[in-house]
Amino acid sequence: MLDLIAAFFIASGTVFFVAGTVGLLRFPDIFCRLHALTKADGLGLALIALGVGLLAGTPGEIFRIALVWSALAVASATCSHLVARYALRSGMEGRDD
Amino acid sequence: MSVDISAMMLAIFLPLFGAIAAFLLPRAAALIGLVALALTTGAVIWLAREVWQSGAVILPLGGWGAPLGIDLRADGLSVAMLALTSAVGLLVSVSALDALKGAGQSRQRQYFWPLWLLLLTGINGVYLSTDIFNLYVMIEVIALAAVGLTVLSGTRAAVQAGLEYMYASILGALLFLMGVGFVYLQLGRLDFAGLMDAEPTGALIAAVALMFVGLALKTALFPLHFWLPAAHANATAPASALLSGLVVKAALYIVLRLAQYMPFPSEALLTLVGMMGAGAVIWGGIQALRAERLKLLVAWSTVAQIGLIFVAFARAGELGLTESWKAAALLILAHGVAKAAMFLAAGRIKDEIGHDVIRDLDRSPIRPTLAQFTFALAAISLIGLPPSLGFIGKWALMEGAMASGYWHWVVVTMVGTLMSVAYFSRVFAGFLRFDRVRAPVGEHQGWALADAAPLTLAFAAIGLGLMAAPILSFLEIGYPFGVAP
Amino acid sequence: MTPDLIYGLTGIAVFGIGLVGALCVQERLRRVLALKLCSVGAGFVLVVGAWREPPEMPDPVPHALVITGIVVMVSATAVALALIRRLQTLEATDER
Amino acid sequence: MMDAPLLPLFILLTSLLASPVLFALPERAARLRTAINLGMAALKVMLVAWLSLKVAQGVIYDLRFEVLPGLEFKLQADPLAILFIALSAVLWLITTVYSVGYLEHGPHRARFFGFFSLCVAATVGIAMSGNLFTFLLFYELLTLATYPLVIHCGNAEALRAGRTYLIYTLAGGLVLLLGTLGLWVLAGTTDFVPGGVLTDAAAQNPLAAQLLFVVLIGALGVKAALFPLHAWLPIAMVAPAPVSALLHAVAVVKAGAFGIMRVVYEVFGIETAQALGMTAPLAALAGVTIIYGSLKAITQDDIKKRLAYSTVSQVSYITLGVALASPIAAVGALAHLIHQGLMKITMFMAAGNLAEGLGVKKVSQMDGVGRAMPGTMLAFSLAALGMIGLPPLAGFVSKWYLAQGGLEAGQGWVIALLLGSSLLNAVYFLPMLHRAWFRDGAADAGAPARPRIGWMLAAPPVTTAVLVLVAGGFANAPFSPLEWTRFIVDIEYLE
Amino acid sequence: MTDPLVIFDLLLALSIVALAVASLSVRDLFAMIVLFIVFGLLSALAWVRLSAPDVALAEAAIGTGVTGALLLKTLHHLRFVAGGQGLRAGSGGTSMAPAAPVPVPVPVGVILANAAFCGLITLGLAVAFLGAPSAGPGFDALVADAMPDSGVAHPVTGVLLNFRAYDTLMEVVVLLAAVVAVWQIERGLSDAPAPVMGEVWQGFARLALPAIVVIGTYLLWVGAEAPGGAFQGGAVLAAVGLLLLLTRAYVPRPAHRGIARGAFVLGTAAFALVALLVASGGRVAFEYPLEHAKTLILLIEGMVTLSIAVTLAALFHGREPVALPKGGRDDT
Repeated sequence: MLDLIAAFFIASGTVFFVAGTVGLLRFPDIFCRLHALTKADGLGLALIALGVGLLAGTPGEIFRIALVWSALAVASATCSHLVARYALRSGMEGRDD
Repeated sequence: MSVDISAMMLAIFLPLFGAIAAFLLPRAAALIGLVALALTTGAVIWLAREVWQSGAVILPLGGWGAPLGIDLRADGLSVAMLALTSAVGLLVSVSALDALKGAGQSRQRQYFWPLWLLLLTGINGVYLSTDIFNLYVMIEVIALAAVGLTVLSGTRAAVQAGLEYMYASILGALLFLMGVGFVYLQLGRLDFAGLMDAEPTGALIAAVALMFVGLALKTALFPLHFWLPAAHANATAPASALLSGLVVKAALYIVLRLAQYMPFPSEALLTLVGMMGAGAVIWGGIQALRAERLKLLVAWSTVAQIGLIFVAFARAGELGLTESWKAAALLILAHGVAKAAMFLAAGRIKDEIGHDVIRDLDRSPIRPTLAQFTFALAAISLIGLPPSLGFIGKWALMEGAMASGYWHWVVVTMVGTLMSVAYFSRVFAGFLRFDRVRAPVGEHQGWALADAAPLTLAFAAIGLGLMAAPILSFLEIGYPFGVAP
Repeated sequence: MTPDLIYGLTGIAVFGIGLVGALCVQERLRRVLALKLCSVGAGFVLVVGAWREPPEMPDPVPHALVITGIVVMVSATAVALALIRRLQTLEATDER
Repeated sequence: MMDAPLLPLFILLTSLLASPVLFALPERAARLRTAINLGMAALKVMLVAWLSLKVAQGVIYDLRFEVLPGLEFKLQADPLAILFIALSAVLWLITTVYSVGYLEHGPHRARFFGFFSLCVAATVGIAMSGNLFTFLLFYELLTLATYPLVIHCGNAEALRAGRTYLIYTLAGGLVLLLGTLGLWVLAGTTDFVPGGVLTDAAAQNPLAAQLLFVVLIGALGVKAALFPLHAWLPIAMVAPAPVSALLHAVAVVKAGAFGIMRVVYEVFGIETAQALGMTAPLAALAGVTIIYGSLKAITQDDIKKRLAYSTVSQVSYITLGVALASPIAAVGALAHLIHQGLMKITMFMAAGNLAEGLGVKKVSQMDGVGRAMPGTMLAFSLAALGMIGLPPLAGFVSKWYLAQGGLEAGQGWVIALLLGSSLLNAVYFLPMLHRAWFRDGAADAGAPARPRIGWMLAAPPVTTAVLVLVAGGFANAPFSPLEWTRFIVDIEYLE
Repeated sequence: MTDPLVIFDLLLALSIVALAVASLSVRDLFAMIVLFIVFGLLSALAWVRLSAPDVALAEAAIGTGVTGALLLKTLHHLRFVAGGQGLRAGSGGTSMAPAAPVPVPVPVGVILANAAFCGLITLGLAVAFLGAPSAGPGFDALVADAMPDSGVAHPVTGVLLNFRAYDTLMEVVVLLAAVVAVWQIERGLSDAPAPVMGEVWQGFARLALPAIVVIGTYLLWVGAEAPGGAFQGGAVLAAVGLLLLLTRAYVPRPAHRGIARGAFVLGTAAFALVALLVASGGRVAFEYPLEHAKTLILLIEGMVTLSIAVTLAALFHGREPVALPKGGRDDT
């Protein structure tokens, strides 16, 4: 049962990742792409971490997974911010191909 | 608790500690450097005595023994190379004291010593190593320190040349690393002893080829020499002397060692190596004839001489490498001493005259007689005129080639010799011509202390030829290549 | 089809790609990168050599060698990059 | 008498060690330099005298040490060596005096005398070499030591000449290296042994032995100025007069001729060489060179060039004597080694004096110089007449023995050759003497009628001229060159 | 057997090769570096698949992380120097003109010939690889035998710090040589000022710093038993240095040179001294007495970690700190 739930979480997380990647490839400018990436990846990663956490055996492992998730969440948010900030400052407003 | 220190460890660790101390105390760097050099020389002498008395010595580091751990081994050949390194190194260091004494050179002074001592650590490490991966790490130590020395002067040309050198060096090392990988795939071990008697399978042949090409790149064997002339010509004089006299020898030595332990390469392969050497002799000669600057000429002559060493190596014939390696080893020693002397002398000439354009050497009213004399002596050894060590090496080369009927190698050697006469005589003409000078010639300015080191080296290059018999018998300690049948 | 076969060939391919880059590329930064690719390729070959069929433990020695190789490579890269930066500065001052 | 086994080494060291000291002396220290030069030269003459005495008594000197396994650096003092050493020691002393005078105010004297000393050391080494390997060592040293002397003037012309000289002689040296290696591979030794070391090898592999002969003679022929390898010699005339004198009389050319002797007598052995059929072509080549040199000399107006071509011709007498393969001819050849040296050095020093004192460098300017410089010209004339072969001068003696040797060997053409050559000698020397003595000096000579040249310039040619007279007149006295050559020939032909 | 994993392996292998090609062929240098970083991370993943977690960690932290940072810094410098004073000239991050002066283009023929040549070499290597014994002989048995005497439980650490400690010492020497060379090469003030990163970044750094320190120390500590160790830990700690430098929480000053030098040589010196000093009572150099082996190894690892962290950060910083001119800009 736990396995099934875990599989469900992981699968849906993967779907978000795919969606985010499609967005990265298809969206017209850098801000839209960032939007797709951060939103999708943040959720996707959380879901996957949740799934994997359910599968993990010991509390220690669960703790580490949580740690990884939180670190990644903070890092990815900061990175996206930096990219957006840089793009804004160097005058990349409109479409960029 | 007393510490058992072996001479081999000292030969590697003394320069390392010296480098650390020189880096920590930049003001005292020169003093530390000289002391470290002197101590290292002492350790090498100690080691030589040990080897002379009891044959090849082995030190299993960590007490594990060869396949798992790393062994250090010293036999005649390695001690000879160590001796070359410390002797040349010591003299070059002495002359570096003078060459780097300028007011604007404090930065060079500060960094020369740690880099050079690190270089020495790497070179000594190569000569004592018996493990191919360890050799990889050592050549990287050498590469980084050598690049640092190349760009010591900080000029644009030097940095450019240093970058090219760096690329070539990294690529060579990586090719070598890939070869190490293939050796591991095939044999599952990395020590020299494990390589012996191995069946030459595809993977092993690939490994030999990769390592050889990598080392050829490092030692600048034609046609992989492209990086050398600029790098050696643009470095400051003591650095050039170290690079040309010692650094390329480390890679050459590894080639020698690999040939000793790897399955004997086929005759065709050896001929190919010889052809590359011949190409180097001729191309290096042509470029040296065309070179406009003294140091560039000397650098191109290094390319040619390296080629000659490979020719010596390739004329193995029926006996295999049992004899030809001696000729190669003698030429390596000869070139190390003579080229270091020549670069130092060229540096002195450049310092005194203010430029090193060969065409205008004879316009200068200043004639640094001793440096010119040193240059000429070194040239005698490099050309291979008796009784220099270079002559003995050439003799050994040609004798073997003739005995096995390889006349083509004899011809290559003779052509190389004639070309070296031709390109060095360009320089002599510049030294000895006087009718283009406007001002009165200030000649014979007495004895400059700065000339002492190069002059000693040059005399050694000539005089060692008369000691070839003891040198040869020392080289044979531990029978690096087995006994001639 | 075992991982060692797949990744071994991958490593050799990466090495070859790096080699092409090292020989053909002119841009300085890209050449450094090409060399880095070569080193990864060589690392692959060693790691693959250490690999054993899963229940067995892999051979730790090549792993140690590759770690050493990585550190050595980053040192070499740092020096090469420093040279590139310095050269760029010198060229820029020369042109001004 | 004391026994000193290291005597040959000391003789070598007198000049070898003098050289670095001379280099190191500052340019100003002229007196000290002269003292060292003359002192060492005199010391050497004494040591050589001592050595000759010991050798005549049958003492064998043999110094050796191993350079490579089986390959030795070997000095020996056999009678043939003594002959050459004695020549170089005596002439070095005389030439040194002359050079000191000649270069009194010239530039680069430290360098000059350093290399000068080295040059003599090389010559002595060549003489005492106990094997071809050692010979090669000194042969190359000689090349290197003479090069800076040849280009001493340091102008473009000198450097061009120097380059030609260097290319010829170093290429020759390289070929000699090849030959030495060939000998080493073929015979397993490079020792000089009366009777040769190649008898067996030549029997087994005559083609290789013949090839080796050609290579060795070709290599030595460069310095011996055998036609067609002589081109460097006339060009090298840009050198200062004492250098030319030394080059022609003792050092370079003679080293080549001496080497040919060693190779024919003690590497191949005269019988083996004959058996290989190599002596006749060599004799023919020598004959061609003799005639060619004389013919070229006639057409030269420059005094030194005329003398140079004369050397080309005269030195080949030695080769001829060797190649005739008869003991008597050999005596002639050896005697000529000495006699030609004495005569030629006289003439060059005299020519140098003419150039120094009167600025006369061409034959056409020689009108009346005899009256301006009688001593010098007297010496010159004596030497010239000796060259032509007028009895009882030195040249006559050697030519006489050569001719007899030719008869003995059944080679009648040699007589004709010698007569023809003497005639040609007369054709190019007599006009010079005629101009010098019997024509009035041209008013435009510009030089003072009696130029003052120092005794250091004037005395040497006169001394050597006297020696020419003595060597011819007292040819049969003990320790005369001729007597000594008989001693040698006994050794070479007894084996 | 394990089909899904084979497919995964194949896909991963293909993407690695594709990324390698892409990073060499993409025109923009920034994109090149990004692609390379992705390439490095995927390679690390592949090495995890080959049960080499230590290597994967090292590659991710040093081979990709630090190298990527170094490349980006260099690119920043190049663009700044090439573009004069401002970075605004181009359209920003993605399509700048090449940084170096445009070199003479290599003729296509030469490139093709080179490529063909390298292709042949690669093909030959592949053939040789296929011919080599798979999972052939190795050190497995030897290491297994020697592990009890090594003083540590994790085999890779045992190899690195005991069996082949000499190699590792020399590796640290390579790092030292690199930092000496870099200090020697670059001089004076930086040409390109550090980019201004904004408040979010500052906040992130403040948050991340302690976490990274903890992680780095943990990696070092765990190295004795499990994947991790001095190099990985050092690289993670170096990230602290990078953060400090980038946030300008720490600005190198000339007065710090001595300390920096000391930190660079600390690892090498400690390692070499221990290696030499244990050689007594019949032991040779590098032969730790068994009862102290673990302590000594940890000591060495600690020192080496510190050195590696400081050295890598210094390599990133690039130059010896010099005195600021009055009113001058920051030297970063």
